[in-house]
Amino acid sequence: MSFSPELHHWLILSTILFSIGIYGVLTRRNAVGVLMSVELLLNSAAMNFLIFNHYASKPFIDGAIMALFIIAVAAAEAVIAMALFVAIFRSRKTVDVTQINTLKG
Amino acid sequence: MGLVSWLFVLPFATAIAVILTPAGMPKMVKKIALAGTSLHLALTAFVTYKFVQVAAFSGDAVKDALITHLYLVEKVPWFESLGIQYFVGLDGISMFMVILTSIVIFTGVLASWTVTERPKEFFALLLILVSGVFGVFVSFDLFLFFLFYEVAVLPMYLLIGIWGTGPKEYSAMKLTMMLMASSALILVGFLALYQGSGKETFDLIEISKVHFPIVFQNWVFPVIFIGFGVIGALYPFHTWSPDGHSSAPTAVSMLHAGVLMKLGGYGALRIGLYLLPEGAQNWALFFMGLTTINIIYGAFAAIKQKDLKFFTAYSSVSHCGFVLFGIVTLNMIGVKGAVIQMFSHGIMTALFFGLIGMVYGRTKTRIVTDMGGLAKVMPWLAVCFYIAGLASLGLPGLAGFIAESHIFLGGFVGNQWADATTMRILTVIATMSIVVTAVYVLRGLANVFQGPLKEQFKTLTDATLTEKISTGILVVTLAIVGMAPWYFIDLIEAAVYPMINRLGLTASNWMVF
Amino acid sequence: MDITLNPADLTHTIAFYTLALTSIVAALIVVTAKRIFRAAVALAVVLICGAGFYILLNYDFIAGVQLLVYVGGIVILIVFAVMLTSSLESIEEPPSLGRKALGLFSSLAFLATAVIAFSETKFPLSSISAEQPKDVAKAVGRKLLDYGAGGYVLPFEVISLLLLASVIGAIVVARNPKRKNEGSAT
Amino acid sequence: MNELANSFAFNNAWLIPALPFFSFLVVGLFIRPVSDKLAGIVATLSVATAAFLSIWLAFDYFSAFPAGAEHPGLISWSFEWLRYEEHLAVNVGVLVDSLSILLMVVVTFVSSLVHLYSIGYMKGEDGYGRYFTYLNLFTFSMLGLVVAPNILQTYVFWELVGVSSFLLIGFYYTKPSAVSASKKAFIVTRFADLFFLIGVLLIAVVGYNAMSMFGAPGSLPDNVSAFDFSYLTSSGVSIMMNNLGLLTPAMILIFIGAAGKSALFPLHIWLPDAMEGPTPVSALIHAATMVVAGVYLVARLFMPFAASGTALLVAGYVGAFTCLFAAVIACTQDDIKRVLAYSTLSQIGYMIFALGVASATETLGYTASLFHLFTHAFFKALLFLGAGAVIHAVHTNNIWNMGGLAKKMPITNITFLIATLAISGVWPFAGFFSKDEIIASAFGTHHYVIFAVGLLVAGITAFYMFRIYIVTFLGKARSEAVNKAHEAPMTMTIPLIILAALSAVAGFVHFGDFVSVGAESGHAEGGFPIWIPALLSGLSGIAIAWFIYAGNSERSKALTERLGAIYRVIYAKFYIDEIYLFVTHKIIFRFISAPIAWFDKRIVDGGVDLTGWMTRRGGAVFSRLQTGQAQTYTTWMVNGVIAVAVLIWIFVS
Repeated sequence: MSFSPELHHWLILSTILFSIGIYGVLTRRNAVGVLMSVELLLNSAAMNFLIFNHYASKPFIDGAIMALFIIAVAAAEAVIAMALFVAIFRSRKTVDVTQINTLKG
Repeated sequence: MGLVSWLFVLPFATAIAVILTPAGMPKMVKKIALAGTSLHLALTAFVTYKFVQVAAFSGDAVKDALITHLYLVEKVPWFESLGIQYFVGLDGISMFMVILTSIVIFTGVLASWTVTERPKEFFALLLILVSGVFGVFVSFDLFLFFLFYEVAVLPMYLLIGIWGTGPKEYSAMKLTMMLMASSALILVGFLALYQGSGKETFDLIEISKVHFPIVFQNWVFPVIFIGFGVIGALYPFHTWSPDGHSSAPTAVSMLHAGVLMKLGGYGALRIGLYLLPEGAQNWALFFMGLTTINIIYGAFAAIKQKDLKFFTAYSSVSHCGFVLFGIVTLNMIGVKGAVIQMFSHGIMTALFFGLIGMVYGRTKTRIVTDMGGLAKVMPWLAVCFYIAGLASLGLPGLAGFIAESHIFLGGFVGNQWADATTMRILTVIATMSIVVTAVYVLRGLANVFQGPLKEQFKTLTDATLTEKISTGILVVTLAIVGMAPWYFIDLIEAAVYPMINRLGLTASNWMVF
Repeated sequence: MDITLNPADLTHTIAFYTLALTSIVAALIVVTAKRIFRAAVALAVVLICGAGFYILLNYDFIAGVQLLVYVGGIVILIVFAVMLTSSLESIEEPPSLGRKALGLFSSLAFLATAVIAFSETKFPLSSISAEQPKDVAKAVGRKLLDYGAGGYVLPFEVISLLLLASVIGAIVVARNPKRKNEGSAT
Repeated sequence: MNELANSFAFNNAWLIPALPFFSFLVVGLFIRPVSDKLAGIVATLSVATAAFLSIWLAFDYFSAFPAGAEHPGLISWSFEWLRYEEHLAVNVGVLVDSLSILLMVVVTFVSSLVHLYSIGYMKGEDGYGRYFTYLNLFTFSMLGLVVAPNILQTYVFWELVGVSSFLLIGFYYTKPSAVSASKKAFIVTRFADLFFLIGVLLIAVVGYNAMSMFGAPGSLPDNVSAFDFSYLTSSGVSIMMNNLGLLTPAMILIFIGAAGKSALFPLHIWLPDAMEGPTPVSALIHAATMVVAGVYLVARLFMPFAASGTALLVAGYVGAFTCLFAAVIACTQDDIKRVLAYSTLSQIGYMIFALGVASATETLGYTASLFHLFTHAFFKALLFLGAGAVIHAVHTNNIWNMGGLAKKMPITNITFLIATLAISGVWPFAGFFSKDEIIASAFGTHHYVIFAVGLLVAGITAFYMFRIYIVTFLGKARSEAVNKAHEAPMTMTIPLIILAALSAVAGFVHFGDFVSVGAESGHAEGGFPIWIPALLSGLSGIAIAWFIYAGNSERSKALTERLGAIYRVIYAKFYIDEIYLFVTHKIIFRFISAPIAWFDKRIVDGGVDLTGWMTRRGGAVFSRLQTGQAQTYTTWMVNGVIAVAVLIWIFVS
């Protein structure tokens, strides 16, 4: 067994980060906190792409492109999310997600 | 596009034309719908002519056939990976049903000439519904069949919920829920057939070449039969029918009782009996008992009804029982009778509901005891009503007799898988309905049309021209089938042979395919 | 136990573990910090560590992008969001115990499932990393603008459209409705 | 090909039923809306032509097969109408044999006279054209029934007869009593038809099964159908069915059908009520046509009935009982048409028991029955038409509001008297010969109970007929209307005169030479002269009636008071109607129909509603999971994804 980082190490790392992100998404009360947790998720997903690209048996570059796309999408998402937070804050004076419960029948 | 596809494309195209009509032109909408359906009537006549030209009606090949022979087939691969194809065609039974539907929708459009609330949406939905019905009758791919089936069933919810009367939301919901539940059963059955055939195809003809294991047939047959039985008003799954029919607007009742309920019998025959002959053998007696209850129970329940529509709905329960009863006699005579009964009940009940709508439009009541002596002011409607009533009690010379005599004879002739004595006893019980039917039909009609004319009805008028045309067509159809049945029997006989011949096959015979 | 003592590898390994530990701790802070601003700072740390990882994986260009866009753009954006919706010092109410437990359960369940899943899976990869393109930035650029087979020009355009749409959308959503009439008047 | 190949009437025998049918269509659809008068004329002419054709046919037939020779059944025209299966086809056609000729002649003849009579009788009535349409339909149905070469055609027209009689009885559809009478007629006969249908199904299916196994019997053509009378009456078939034990049940079932149409006890209740129709209709239904359909059916299937024996005996006793029962009731009724209706029941009873006492070897009863059918058609039609003329004149049915009409209506009086004498069995009128033959046949076959009933009823018949004759035509006028009464118009009296002439002379026909089973003619020969007691019985009945009703009306009142409760029971027709009402309304409607309707609404439908309710309750419960918080949803989603992944992993690996 080797301590030098192999595929599995990398994957475990990204999975841990992803799990932490999940925890955050599920528990943060502040909407901005939720957004940050989502960024963690996206980050670890991008990392996974790069990891697989790195360890692929053939020279690929598609993983890197996907990571790029993820970063771009994350940026777009952050912009929209911020706009939404501002709009919600303006109308409800809070961004506490436990207070925002109109999503039910 | 082939001839058969036009059968359902035409109403659909008419529906689109209706939707695209500019708002505020209700007259235009009706004219388009009428033009579309009359065109369809002509198309059906042409297709029938073509069909009669190409189809073989006699000969040993027809008599010994084991696989339904289709004519005017169109077959195009669709989702090849799933074994789904666009597969439409005609055999005698579908031809017969197409004729029925074409007549009923034409008269239905005429009968809804007085619709004033959102006519555009009404006619569009009606036409979409009917294109689904045509699709079911011509499709020979299980997937396509189911697709069209859903298209036919779903608009009913809106049609009753929006244009209905009385507790319409309740009825619409109940009807839709029960039919959806039955669709689920049908879907389960179809998927089981798809899986069980091992051929990875929804092609009905291909599946029919497979001999399913007995155990498989024993559970799939009741699933299919009950699934289709719900829409065919099989006891005790019939209760959507009285509520639904009484709440629905006239044309919808006509179509629903006249055509949609036939999908049940048609499916039970085409899918249940044809694909699962051994399942049918094992379950025949059970379902025969159930349908006997249907027949008698519907008739007795009709006696007690005060509302004309409820009354007709229960009589439909009784008559649709005959359809299913005929199917499970598992012999040539009975199955032919079931098909004719589908047709005759379709026409008869469309006539009934059409007339009820017309009478209701005038008297503003459907309670029989509130009426009386109406024959004096509306003789045309009275005559048509009497003819419909007489057809429903199986008077010779009208279509009902041809069907019922076939079914009773079928029940008496019996088959080799069920106990003959039990079958005969059940048949005798079923025949008792002809008396009960006479009782309720005559009581109902006497209350409505005979007796002293009430003061408030003295100013009412007889049928208008459109109403005369629509009822006239239906009456003439009833009489033609009743007096010259041989054309129609020839039409369906060739299609029934394979269904019956397959019943006699032993497991080793299946190797021929 | 055979521990290779290749100096390059050793540096590599140490860097990996250091960064991993940092990023995990920082990520934990992101999700648990009561002060939302502190969380934002921790997020920046995680993302910077991420850039470090990319360098370790030989994707210098992506690491640069990560730093520029993520740390430089998104984190700033988030800080702005924090400031627009609450004061920097505001303290978040801790989540309820049940929610915490559920969240913990869910994340651990995911972790366990994922780890078991890929430890059971035999990836068709060589343990030794394959020959990478010499210049990642160049390769990425070519691939992105390549309209032949395997080219990404269409997604690239779509992404640009998405960014544009999100910018416009953000403006529309966040615009103060009270000013709406004035805006349309001019 | 056969002796009648060159006969126009034979080759075109299908016209006999078809003419009234065409006229029905033409009059009903085209003429009726235009002109009432023309409708009546066309309808009458069509039936008269049919009558002419059938008499021509009878003439040709009996020329080809003269008296005493064998009278074969020939099919003049047929085509395959409905084919259920091989050997189970319905070949609609026209069967010409002595029985069908007899009925064709009787039906068309009486019907055309009724048509003619109706032109006058119905004048000015609302629905004049409609009336003739119905009459045509009825005549067509009846003719289709009697010419049927197979039992399913018989059934088909049997039903049509039921419907057209329903329409005719309910002609005055705004009158509640007419409506309920028509309903009753239809439903009671339909109830009987149910048994007929089951009987037909039974014998047809047995025949079909036998023929699909062994092929058609050698004596018959290969394509013979199990419905064909030629098949059903062949002796081999009867033996086969008897061996299966199915002959007697099937024949009894068919007999119940016949009893329904012929209004035999206990299915007789519709017939007296059927008097609600216009009077000529009563003449048509009661005299010649609908009610003798049952007699015709038993006669048509005489061979299998005789082979069964038991079935025939049942028929005999039911007939005899009805004969007596109806005669007793007839003595007490006040409505002239009701008396005639009960007298019809009684006379039909004669015909049926005459058939019942006959057997394959002793066929006198068969001939006698049909002879009586023949004569009865004339004098009963005459009685009804005469009664119609009276009612037309005085506008009441109650005999106690009449009296002294002899002077006002001389033609009606004479013709009515002739008919009364004929039905009472007084020589030389027609009834004497036929009734004499019936009683002789019962005596000759040693059915002494039936014989005694026949003899007794002959007396009762004479009594009640003279009762109404005396009360109606003799004595003093008992109401204003009588004074204003005058003789009926020509169209009404001509039929009366024709019928009176026939009632007087029809008995002299050597009937047995023409209509009989096989070649031998049934004739009461030698032995004890039965006609003496029969005639005596009739004469004593007349004498009693004269004693009670002529002149002194106190005697009849005293008699009714003396009889007290018995009289009341008889007057109320033995409460049979009430029993039926009880059974239908109280038992069927209340204890079968209402509970089923309730069960359907509450239990079956309730089950569906319960499912819906449970779904909604379940939805309400589960909707609590829906908190509106995105995080909760996400939690479920994440865990769901994980669960799905785990499940896939478990099941796939």
